[in-house]
Amino acid sequence: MNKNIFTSSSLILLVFSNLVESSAQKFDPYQLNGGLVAAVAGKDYVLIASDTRLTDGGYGINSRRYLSGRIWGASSSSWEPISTLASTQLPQSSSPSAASASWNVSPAKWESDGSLAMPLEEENGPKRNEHESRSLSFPWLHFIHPPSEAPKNSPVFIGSAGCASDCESLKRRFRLELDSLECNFPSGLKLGVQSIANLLQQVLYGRRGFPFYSFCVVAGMDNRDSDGSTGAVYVYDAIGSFERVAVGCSGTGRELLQPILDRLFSESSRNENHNHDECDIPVAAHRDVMSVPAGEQRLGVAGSLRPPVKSFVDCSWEEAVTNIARGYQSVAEREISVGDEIVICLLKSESDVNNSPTLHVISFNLKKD
Amino acid sequence: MASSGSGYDLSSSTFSPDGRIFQIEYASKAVENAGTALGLRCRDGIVLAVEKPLQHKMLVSKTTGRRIHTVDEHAGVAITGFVSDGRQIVGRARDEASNYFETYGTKIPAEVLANRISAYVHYFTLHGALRPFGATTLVAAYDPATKEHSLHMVEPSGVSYEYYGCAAGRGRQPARTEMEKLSINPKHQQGGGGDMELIDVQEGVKQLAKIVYTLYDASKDKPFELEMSWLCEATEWKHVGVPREFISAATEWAKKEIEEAEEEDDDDEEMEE
Amino acid sequence: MFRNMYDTDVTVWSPEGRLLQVEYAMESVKQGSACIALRSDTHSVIGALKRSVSELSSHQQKILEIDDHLGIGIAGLTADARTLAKWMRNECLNHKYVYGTALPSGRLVNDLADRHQRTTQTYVRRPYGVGLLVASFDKNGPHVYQTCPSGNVYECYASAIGARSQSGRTYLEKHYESFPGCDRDELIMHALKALVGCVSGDGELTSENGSVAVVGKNEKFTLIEGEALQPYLDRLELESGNNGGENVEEEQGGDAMET
Amino acid sequence: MSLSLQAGGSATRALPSAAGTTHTTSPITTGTSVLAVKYRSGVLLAADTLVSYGSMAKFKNARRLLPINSRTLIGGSGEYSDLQSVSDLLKRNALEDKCTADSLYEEENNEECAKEVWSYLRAVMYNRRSKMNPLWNDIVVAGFKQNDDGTTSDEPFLGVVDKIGTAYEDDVLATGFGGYIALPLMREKYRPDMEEGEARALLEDCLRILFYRDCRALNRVQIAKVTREGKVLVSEPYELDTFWDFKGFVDTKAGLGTDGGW
Amino acid sequence: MSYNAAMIPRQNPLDDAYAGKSAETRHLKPGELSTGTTIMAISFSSGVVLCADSRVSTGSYVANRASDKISQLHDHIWCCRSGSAADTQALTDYVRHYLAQLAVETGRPPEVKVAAHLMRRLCYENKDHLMAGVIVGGWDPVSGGSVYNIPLGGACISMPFAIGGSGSTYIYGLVDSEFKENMTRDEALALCKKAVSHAMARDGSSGGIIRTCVVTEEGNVKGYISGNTLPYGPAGW
Repeated sequence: MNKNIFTSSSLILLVFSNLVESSAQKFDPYQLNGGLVAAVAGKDYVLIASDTRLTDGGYGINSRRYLSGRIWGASSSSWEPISTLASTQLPQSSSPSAASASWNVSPAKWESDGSLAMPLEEENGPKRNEHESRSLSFPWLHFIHPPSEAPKNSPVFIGSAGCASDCESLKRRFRLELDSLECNFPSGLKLGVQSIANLLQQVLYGRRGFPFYSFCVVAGMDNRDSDGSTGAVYVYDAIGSFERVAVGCSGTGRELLQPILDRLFSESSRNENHNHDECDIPVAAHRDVMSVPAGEQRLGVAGSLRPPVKSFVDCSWEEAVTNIARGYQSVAEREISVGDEIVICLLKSESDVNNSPTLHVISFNLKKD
Repeated sequence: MASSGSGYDLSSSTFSPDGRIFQIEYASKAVENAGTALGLRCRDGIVLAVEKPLQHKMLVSKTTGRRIHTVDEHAGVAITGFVSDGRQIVGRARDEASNYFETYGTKIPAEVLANRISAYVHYFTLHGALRPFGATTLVAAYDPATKEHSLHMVEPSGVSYEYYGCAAGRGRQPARTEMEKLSINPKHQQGGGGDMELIDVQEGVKQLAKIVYTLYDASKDKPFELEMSWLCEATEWKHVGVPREFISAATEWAKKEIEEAEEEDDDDEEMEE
Repeated sequence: MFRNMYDTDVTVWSPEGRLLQVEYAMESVKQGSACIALRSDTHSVIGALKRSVSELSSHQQKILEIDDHLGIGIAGLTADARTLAKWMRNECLNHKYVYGTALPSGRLVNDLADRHQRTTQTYVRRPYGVGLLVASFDKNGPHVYQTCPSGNVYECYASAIGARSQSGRTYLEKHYESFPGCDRDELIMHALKALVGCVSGDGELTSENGSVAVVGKNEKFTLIEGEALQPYLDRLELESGNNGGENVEEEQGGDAMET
Repeated sequence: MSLSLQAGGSATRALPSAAGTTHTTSPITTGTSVLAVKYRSGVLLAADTLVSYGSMAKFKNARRLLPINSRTLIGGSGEYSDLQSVSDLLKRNALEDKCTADSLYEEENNEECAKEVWSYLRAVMYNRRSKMNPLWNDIVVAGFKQNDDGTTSDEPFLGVVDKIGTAYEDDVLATGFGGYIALPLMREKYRPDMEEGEARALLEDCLRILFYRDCRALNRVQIAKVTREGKVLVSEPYELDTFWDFKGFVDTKAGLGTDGGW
Repeated sequence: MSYNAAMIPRQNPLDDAYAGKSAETRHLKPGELSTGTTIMAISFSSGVVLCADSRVSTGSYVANRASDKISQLHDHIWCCRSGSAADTQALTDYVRHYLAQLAVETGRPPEVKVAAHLMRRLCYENKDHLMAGVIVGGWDPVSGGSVYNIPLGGACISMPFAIGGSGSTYIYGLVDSEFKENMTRDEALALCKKAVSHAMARDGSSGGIIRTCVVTEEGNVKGYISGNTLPYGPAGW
């Protein structure tokens, strides 16, 4: 099969082989197709988000519902829910799945002053008109059954943005590596999130000379601690340098999104534990017990890697989702290559269901212009 | 096996004192023990038929041990002998066909295909480190350029001839004598054969079915499946399997014919053995 | 075992037009412990008997997963099987890498067979000494294939290979018409019943030495061993209780298979 | 797409410049937009039949919509020689599949579905791109998806691959200049349940506008469709009628006594 | 016009004006021979007419004023060459070789299609190194007379008529208006001569004499019109 990938040029090429010289000076193999991915690690959940706009590197919009290269399950077995989601159009708020959605937090509402109100009381807010581009349309919740693997193997998601063709290739390359690792083990070995984070580094750095132009985040449940599992999020640069964080994002407009999220989540955590005295110190500046000196992080061993900030946020997943939505909305206002729709994959470890996590996929409308 | 032994027959790179290469003859033996394969060149196309013995009843006969393969849109081959050997030949035939098309932009002519296959097969008769193929190949092909169809047979030794009708495998001898009775040779028609015109593929299918069942002896031989393909005007000169209902119809007809023949004068088939 | 002067080399034909080296290689399949496979219209199942060389050793592995949609049961030289398994896995992964879909098992199995054949025609390599039962579910439905060192491959409704597989085969031949309608569990029960017949005289089928794998319509290839297998064995107890057990006939493994 | 605009032929890039660039990195014989849209019972493709040579309209009867197996259709813009070799490659693979299939009877085999072809093509294009020797095309792949049991599913497939291997699916697609001029129109008009007639009218309108506004476009066009029954049909080239008789066009603007303009 | 730069045509500012021309004369290394060229072929019911001018230039210097740009590939298959003289000669040699080989293997005359395909493959697979625009034309028993155009970069398109070379840009209009479907042998021949002579009159890199070749089943008839008896000569306006 593989040999076919290289368009064979048979004997005919040989006749001129004396003239071999490098082709192409001007051709640019890269193209920045936009895309902004973000992830949040919570105490008992982790979520990963991306917008669905695919640009042509300029002002053109290639597709408004591109996802297959943006958010993907690390191993091809946990592939299906996401890829199917990408190929079928994302259900609009009007779609039946939205009607039947069980969203147990009141929807974010726009106040008269244009600020987004935090959800307060349990109730289902009015359905919003989606054509009103700045409004946050009614969030629908689309439930997919927990993946059928063993509980210990909760799916790990990778978000990648940048050069779409590189992202897609990275996805396939990575799955090739991961699957051939896993399937050649006698009794179904499954890598945990931190091992996957390391493997991703290997794959990215493997192309140090001719980098994958894809900027990644990894999100999964970290099962190492005996007391249940916590969310784990890692952010990368294009050639494999990475660190573990509580809230991370990468892709076009990350420099807009990151500070917004830092702020939003530090607020949330204040609301959480307002009785503490260090409450109004932003989380971003706050070291926790598990932290290690920055120097040691350079070892890059995900296993022992603890960020100087908390490795997860305190707020509830409902809050986290809303914060992400707010963040993306703000970025969409300023960054042309971010827009159309956000898709959020939420992984919750349900303590009752022998801690096999459940996967929810949530989508909001963004600016279409 | 009077000629065997004497140490000159252990390698295809060894001649015997009387100038024979026994390994090739032994390889041909492998073909002679295998199910019969038949090829018939009719007025409007070519029919290939193979008697495919069924190892045991739990086999999925549709896909298992296929002996007729498509090599190119306009070319098909039937193999008999060691099927696993045959598949190698088929694979090579495909490469030849597709390389030819890639290089010249036209479909490979029948005789070129046959020649290239026989060159390949022949190569395996030259080296001590290799062994001759234990398979014979029937090549049916249509040439869009000349609008002609032709039938070739390549043997384990690497020799290949063009035929109006050919047979390989267990029942080849009687099969040939049977085919000689059919009107398939144009020269014959002008000559003694009289004015009866060449048979068409429909008739060809029936006749081949008849031959196969004439040779088949339910008491000694394994149960088998009749695998048939054709390449004719009706199929736009594409090589495809003969529709199953067609085969079964032909089979019915053949069996009836045979019974009638036996009523008249019983067992003249055995005479030829 | 010596038969004549033509049996020492794969590249030598015997005067009768046989390849004795290849036939000997096929003998090695019968040395391996039994392995059976069968399919319905929706599922394919492999069953195998795992040997352990001593009380202290673990049981060998008889069933290998190749991909989500395909796995193999082996009889013969396990090491040979492993090299083949590794190759098959790579084929599947590469196909997924390029096409994003599962490799059609028919193509894989034919390539595998050709791989076998090449070893039977050159001086440099010995034939593989292992037979495989491939169970898969792909876009043409469920499949069971049987490969053989000669480079032949058979698609079957059911089949059994390895030592004492004859009685298993007899069981399958007796019941295979009924398989198409079976659901997943019934099929697994049939596998176990066939397997029981293959256990050597004194021994019996336990959750240690038994091993079953199933793949089918919206079910990935899954191995059923140990405790997971126990419920099925218990059910087997009950059923064999009322119909006097299939494992009466005990023939030594004259496995009917030819080139 | 911005690059394929040049593939559509702005003269400076389309011609080999003095600095010794190689032909593969700047196309010479180029075709412009391909348009595609899903409709009720399948996918519809459209393209004109012009292949330009720099700014010269050299070949006016070149076909850029090509069936590559009984259920899959591709349409290509960009370097025409590359398009020819791509379709050769895909057809060769299709033939190989046909030959190596399980059964002698075509109806019992299922060929690669459009999605597989698309995915494969992506690998090819990305590979060439990584060798810095790209196939200078945007190629649209149309057909139907496949169910696990091999039967053709009811879901039409429409995907595109560009010269660096960027691959995505959508309900409406346009390559080359069409990405800028036709795509917004198509997005506005598109409905999943469009009848064939509507879809065809939409595509022809877009082609007409492209003919008005794209220097490398022609009003001699082909349309092609893949239908749920798994039929692939490509029309013969035909000519679109165009309209020039707006009043403002007819009376001269540049005469004496007019209020300027030309 | 810089006359001193004897060898670098691309310095001529006018080059950029004509896609065809600049595409084919750029890239030439100093001193490299270029068949500046007007070439043409028309297929008629029972064969083809091929036609070419005879000027070979290095920059502004005429290296050969009576060259033959119509080369034989096989008994009934010919081609017209434009671009780098060296490249096109090498190409025709290879194609000639392959065709001879094929003719022996198949024992029948090769089709024009095959010749065109070979030429295309060679031009395409080696496009980075070549500077060649070729028109392949000829007669074969399968499809009669046929013409294929293989421009720079190795596309291959079959057409009723084809024109190429830097001179062709000057006569597209003429040929478009004069050409009609299924012409007779003589009409085709006449049109070729007329068109090429017009190109030679306007294209500095085309000139000299007109060579023609009429290919039919019966055989190949080579024709020749000397530079002073052209259908269209230099006019005073």
